Amino acid sequence: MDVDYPPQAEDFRRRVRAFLSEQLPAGWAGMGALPEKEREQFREQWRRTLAEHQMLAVSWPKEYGGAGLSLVEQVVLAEEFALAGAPQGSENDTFGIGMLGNTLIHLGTEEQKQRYLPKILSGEQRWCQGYSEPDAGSDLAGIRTSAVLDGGEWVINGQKTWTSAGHLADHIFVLARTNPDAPKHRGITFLLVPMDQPGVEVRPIRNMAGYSLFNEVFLTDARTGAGEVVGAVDDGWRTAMALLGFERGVTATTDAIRFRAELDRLFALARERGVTSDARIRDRLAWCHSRVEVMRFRGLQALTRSLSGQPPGPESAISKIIWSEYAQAYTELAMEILGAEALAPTGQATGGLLQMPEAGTENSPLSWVETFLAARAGTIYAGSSQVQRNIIGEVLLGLPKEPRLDSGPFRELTRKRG
Amino acid sequence: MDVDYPPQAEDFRRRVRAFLSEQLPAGWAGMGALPEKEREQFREQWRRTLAEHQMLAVSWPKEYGGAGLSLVEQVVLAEEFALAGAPQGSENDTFGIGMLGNTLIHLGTEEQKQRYLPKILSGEQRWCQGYSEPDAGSDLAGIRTSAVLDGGEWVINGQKTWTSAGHLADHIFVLARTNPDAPKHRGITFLLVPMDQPGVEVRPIRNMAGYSLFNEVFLTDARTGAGEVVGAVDDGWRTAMALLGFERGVTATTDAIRFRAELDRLFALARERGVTSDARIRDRLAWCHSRVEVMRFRGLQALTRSLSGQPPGPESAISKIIWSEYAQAYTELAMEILGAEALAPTGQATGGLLQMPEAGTENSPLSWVETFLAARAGTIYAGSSQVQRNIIGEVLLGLPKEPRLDSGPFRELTRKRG
Amino acid sequence: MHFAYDTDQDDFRSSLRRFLADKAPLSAVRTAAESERGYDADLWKQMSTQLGLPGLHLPEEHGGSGTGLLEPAIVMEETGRALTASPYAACLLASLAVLRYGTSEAQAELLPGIAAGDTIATLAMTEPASAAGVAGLRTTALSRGDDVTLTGVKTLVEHGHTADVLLVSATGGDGGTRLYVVRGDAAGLTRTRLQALDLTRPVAEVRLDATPAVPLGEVADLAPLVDLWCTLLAAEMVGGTAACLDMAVAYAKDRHQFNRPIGSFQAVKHRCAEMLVALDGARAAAQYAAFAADQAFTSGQDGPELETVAPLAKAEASEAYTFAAGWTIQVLGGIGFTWEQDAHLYFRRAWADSALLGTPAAQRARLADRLGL
Amino acid sequence: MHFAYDTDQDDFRSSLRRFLADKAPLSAVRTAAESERGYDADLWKQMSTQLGLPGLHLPEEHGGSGTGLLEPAIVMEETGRALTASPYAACLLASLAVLRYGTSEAQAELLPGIAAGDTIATLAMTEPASAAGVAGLRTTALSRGDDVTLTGVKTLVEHGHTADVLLVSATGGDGGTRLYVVRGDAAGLTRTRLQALDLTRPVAEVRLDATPAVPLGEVADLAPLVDLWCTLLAAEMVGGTAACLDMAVAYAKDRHQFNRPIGSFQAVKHRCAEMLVALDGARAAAQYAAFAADQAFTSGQDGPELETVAPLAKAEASEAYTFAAGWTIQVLGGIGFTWEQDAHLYFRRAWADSALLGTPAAQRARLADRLGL
Repeated sequence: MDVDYPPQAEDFRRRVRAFLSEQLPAGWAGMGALPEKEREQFREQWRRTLAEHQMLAVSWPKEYGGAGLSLVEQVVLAEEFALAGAPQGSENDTFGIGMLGNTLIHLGTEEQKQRYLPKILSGEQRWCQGYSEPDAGSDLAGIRTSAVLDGGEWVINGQKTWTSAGHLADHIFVLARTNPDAPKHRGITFLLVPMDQPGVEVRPIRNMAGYSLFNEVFLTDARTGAGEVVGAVDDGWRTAMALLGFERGVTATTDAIRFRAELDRLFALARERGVTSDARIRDRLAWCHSRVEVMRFRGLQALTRSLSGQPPGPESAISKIIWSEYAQAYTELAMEILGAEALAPTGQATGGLLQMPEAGTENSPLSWVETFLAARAGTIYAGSSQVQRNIIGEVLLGLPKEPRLDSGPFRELTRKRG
Repeated sequence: MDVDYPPQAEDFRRRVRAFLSEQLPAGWAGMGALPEKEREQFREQWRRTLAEHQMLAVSWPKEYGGAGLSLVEQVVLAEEFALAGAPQGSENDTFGIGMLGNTLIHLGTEEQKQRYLPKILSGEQRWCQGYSEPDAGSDLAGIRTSAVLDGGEWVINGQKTWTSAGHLADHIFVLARTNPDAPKHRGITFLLVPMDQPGVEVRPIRNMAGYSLFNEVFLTDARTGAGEVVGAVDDGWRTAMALLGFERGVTATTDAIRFRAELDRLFALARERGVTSDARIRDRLAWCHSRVEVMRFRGLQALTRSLSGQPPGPESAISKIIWSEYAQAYTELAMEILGAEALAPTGQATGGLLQMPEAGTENSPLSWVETFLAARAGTIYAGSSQVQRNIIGEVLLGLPKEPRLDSGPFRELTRKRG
Repeated sequence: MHFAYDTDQDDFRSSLRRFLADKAPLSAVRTAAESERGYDADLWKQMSTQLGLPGLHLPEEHGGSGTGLLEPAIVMEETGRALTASPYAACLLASLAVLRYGTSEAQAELLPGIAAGDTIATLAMTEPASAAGVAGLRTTALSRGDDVTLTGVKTLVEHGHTADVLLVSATGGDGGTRLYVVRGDAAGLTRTRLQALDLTRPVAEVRLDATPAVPLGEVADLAPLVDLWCTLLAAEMVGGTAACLDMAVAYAKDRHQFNRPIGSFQAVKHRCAEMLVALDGARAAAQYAAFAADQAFTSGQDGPELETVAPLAKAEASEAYTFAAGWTIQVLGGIGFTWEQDAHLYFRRAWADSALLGTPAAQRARLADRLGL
Repeated sequence: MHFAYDTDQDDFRSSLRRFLADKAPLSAVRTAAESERGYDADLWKQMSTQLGLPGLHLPEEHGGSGTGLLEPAIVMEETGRALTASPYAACLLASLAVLRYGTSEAQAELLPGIAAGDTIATLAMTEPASAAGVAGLRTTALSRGDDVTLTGVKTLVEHGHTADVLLVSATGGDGGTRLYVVRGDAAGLTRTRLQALDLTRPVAEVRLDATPAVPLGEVADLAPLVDLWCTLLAAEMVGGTAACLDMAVAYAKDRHQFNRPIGSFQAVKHRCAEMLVALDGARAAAQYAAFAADQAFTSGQDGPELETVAPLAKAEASEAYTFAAGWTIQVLGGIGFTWEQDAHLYFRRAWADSALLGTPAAQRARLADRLGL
């Protein structure tokens, strides 16, 4: 056994470090340390810097303008960016570069690649994801948004939800039902849809922490070209699942770094509040340390697998459970440490967060309370813990499925709006 | 609100106390303090004393030789016997008096009452329960033991399991399938079967703590009279469920007393081991105290309901979950307190226990380890925690059932031996 | 033996629940909570004059109805269930302090106004970085002749930014702790509503700078007041827990995925069952604590029982409520996490109530002390 | 970067697993454990001579194969999975003590016999009412000239009733703690097999009454040995956890109730999934601890990492194992609770291993100390 990175990865690490120290502003302490109004501007400018230095579409092959990095190099890059508290791109890049770009590279036509990839990379197009619907959450294949061909164009009607960064996007990839007479997984098509048209309306969803990180997208006779299909017509489920595979990417290997930074903050909080001598708090802090170490060890395992050519698989369901339940546990410990301070929490806010505050955020009671609130979503989005346990039970352990009540033509399912 | 017992119950309490102080041997410290070989003899003699003083079939009406006690009086009696560490009868009495007797009183024919009740009371007949089968555990209605009428007698074939005190019994009440063409709940008959016949074989089951508390009962062309049916032929499910209703009885109101005695032992153990200053141990001990108090409070609620004429209902599923999960938690705390002492536990053994040691048992590591092992069964027997949660979810909360795959004639179910 | 609310009390609960459902649905709660005052003054007027809530437990001589503490516990449970934005809890606690610690003059002066709903009174016991306000008291009372002034900082004062009367704990020159009556318009008083975790209960920081005050009574052990507070919070949390469970169950019956109601999946059904188990235990504990508090209140004699039952009930109710509120969000899925859905209002209240006066772990530490461990 | 066992190691694991499944199924384990010796001497002979297990990590000069500690960790995991009744773990730990603390004479004297499987050696560090045997040492060593005798009581000595060599911790006249070599046939030695929670690993009480002994080496800090022990126990527990999960999953697929395999119910399926989550994390931690231990062992230099990783891995593995063993019984239902079914053998091992050298809470307390909390 050997946990050292390959020499070329360490070479790359040095290059990344050099890049970061050259390009980040002097005294850089993370996005969280920037005044809130300067953040978006910095992020835009920083994205341009990344693009110029081939640090943006790190997972794409070079022929499409990407950095052509191996997974280990992607991990090294993610590690170094995380340690430096530097963003790896815009939020839309998660969808445009990480998901759609990789999907087009693998499943798109040459024409689609030529047409979309450069614009995604340049930032000319900002993408978001149109998967979930109000009635199709855990049961994603239950989508009801319809698309019908009309005069050489798809006409799309329906409602998408939980669309991250949708308000910043100008394009959306949409799962739409194109054949309601087929079984539910078989009549879905993956469509590329421009958003600057009257039939597309975006409304923000405010989350329970008070921030708008998600959107609803209403599609009313929205249109896109007949050829804007990735994969085959009615075979969009396959494309959709392939895309989600890219979502897994490198996170299992970098969870530990991000949560370690958070745990350092928590240790500091406990020390500041003078509670480290309490046996219960000590026990829980040591438990948190253990969980973050487990993430690190599992990350090393994942990296080892990827170095031997195995793509991330269903074991990512385990990673999801581990980090999302840990996120609730360590923020609940923060609440315990804060005690009554949590009731009227003071100090710097987070500005809205999906998982954890930006690097450089003050170790404030308010940042902890917001992180605590945000942690409730972790066991819901990107496949709830219940869905993950089904995957673990059925795919990894081979346990039998529940009796199915949703086979047969989609049209005939007696579905009910929730 | 008022938590005082009614005056007549307190009068009765004084009578019970007087009885106990007169009848128990001098210096009585509980069954656990008797030498092991003297226990059975004491129990037999004690049972006779109880019968003589109308302290035995406390839930039966006086006309059938019972004590005709109200539920509150039954609770008072149970409380005082528990406090004194005195048994309330033999193990077979649980089945003969508590379950079958009450069932016959409510659903039996007059002839059955006359025939069986006196013998149950006198101890001439010792009953056990033939419900569960290897393939019918949580799914009790899946029983496969068959009974067919042949020459004016039922001929019974099958295997029963988890039969408590079966090795001490001479009669068994059996659920048998008499109509395999009916749906599974509809073709079952409740039969009274003598065990002193060649077709009945009892084999002990050794539990994981090393004691034999349960038995298998093999029925091979066993016979009983055509009239030995409680309730109607093919309608035994109703009888079976009524009988289980009597099982609920007064336990919810006396859980607290029994677990309080155990908690006193645990507190003493913690003090002896000098661990009460550890904040984690303190927290868990205080939690245990809280849970036992919750049992007491819920007992007061149950008693109040029964005083206003409401029989125990499905909320007993909540009591079952509370005590059985608590039993695992507090014995796990005992293991934590014992630490390495649990590895080779010393001192008095329990002699086998369903839930907790007999009163008077030494506060020994071995008694704790055995109680800890026994606690694993609590969430399985008498309806597993999973079954209880189904009941709570479906009956108390009205949540919808799972899709059923076991409707239609029993004969046609493609069942598989587990 | 009747360990249950009686028929009158059940009727009172039902009518109060209907009243709140009618007059103060959660949409109205949000509006009220977001207002500057943090509650709906019209609703409070109806709660006071029409239902007589603030005076229920107060002596008839002071305009109250002379009930024990069971009726207030019912009000706490039902307002906890409805998340009613009102100063009821603040006034209740303050009035209990006046009854317990106040001179007869102070009682005569303060209680009629509280009973009528005209005086909003509140306790100001917590200081920054102290949980229950009893330990580590830094606010001082300075006496000059008959005049007393207070100097210090209080926080988490419920309705502190609008209260007419604040009962402020402070240490006097004799080293003893007393509660002092401070008028809302007193000199040297700075009151600031705080950004709170719990959106439906306004809390304020109150700064006192040589602020005139009048002692409520003699040197006082405030621990019994904290026990009463814990008891009433337990009732409130039981109400909130029940509301969460109702919300989760209703959604689980209605919401379909995979062509089945999600409540038919054991992953959801069993979690709802566990919520009910937790609720049922917490309710029994809160009911017993209310009973013990009522016994002490009506007899005028502290029994030893409340000392252990109050922290016990608070801890049990806290854990039931945070468990149920968290799982309600999970059962509701994505929408459970949105601002517009009400689950987070309960989730916030659950965690705020749990932290107030000490987390479950802190309560159990108190309990262990009192059990002589 | 290769944080995984290599192909040779995987092959070794597979062949060992096959060997144990073939030669020592659980029925044979029961027979061996119930025997007076507590293990199967023939099996041990095969494990020693055919597979060379006890000498794997020992230097070739002493008859070993000179591997690092990864292979022993594999053996611990596989024997933990199979619950093999053998003195492997006892001999492994004793040999690590000899390597670490022993003089070259002691090594030359003891290691060849251990490597060959001829010498059963074991650590005797725990005393009644002490967990890890390091603190509270009461056994004393008395020197007269070159002769040393030990007096005291040791307990939980694995295979202590049959071992040829016991390495006994004691305090010498200089106040320093050493390990001493005591022969199984020494005078003044009374050895009694104890009734144990774990049925498949015999433990004994060893009484020393002026028993002749030889110092293994100089005054020693035994904490690093405890860390190695924790590391190897973590590997053993991961094996046991995996066996439990296999058992539960196989049963859940096969057992039908309500005309469905019970594994199709989420109440069972999700619990099995949680077992895998726990196993997966524990396995990663145990693997890293083994890696860190191997690094220290092969380099001869203690790194600081094992100090935190060893208690961490022990705690994680303990909690995974007790969780999985408990739930396996629950999934199996009634039969899971019977003596004849094997689940309780794992359940007992899980709790015994967890208590040995300190419960998860005790391990995390050590971890917190070492993290400087």
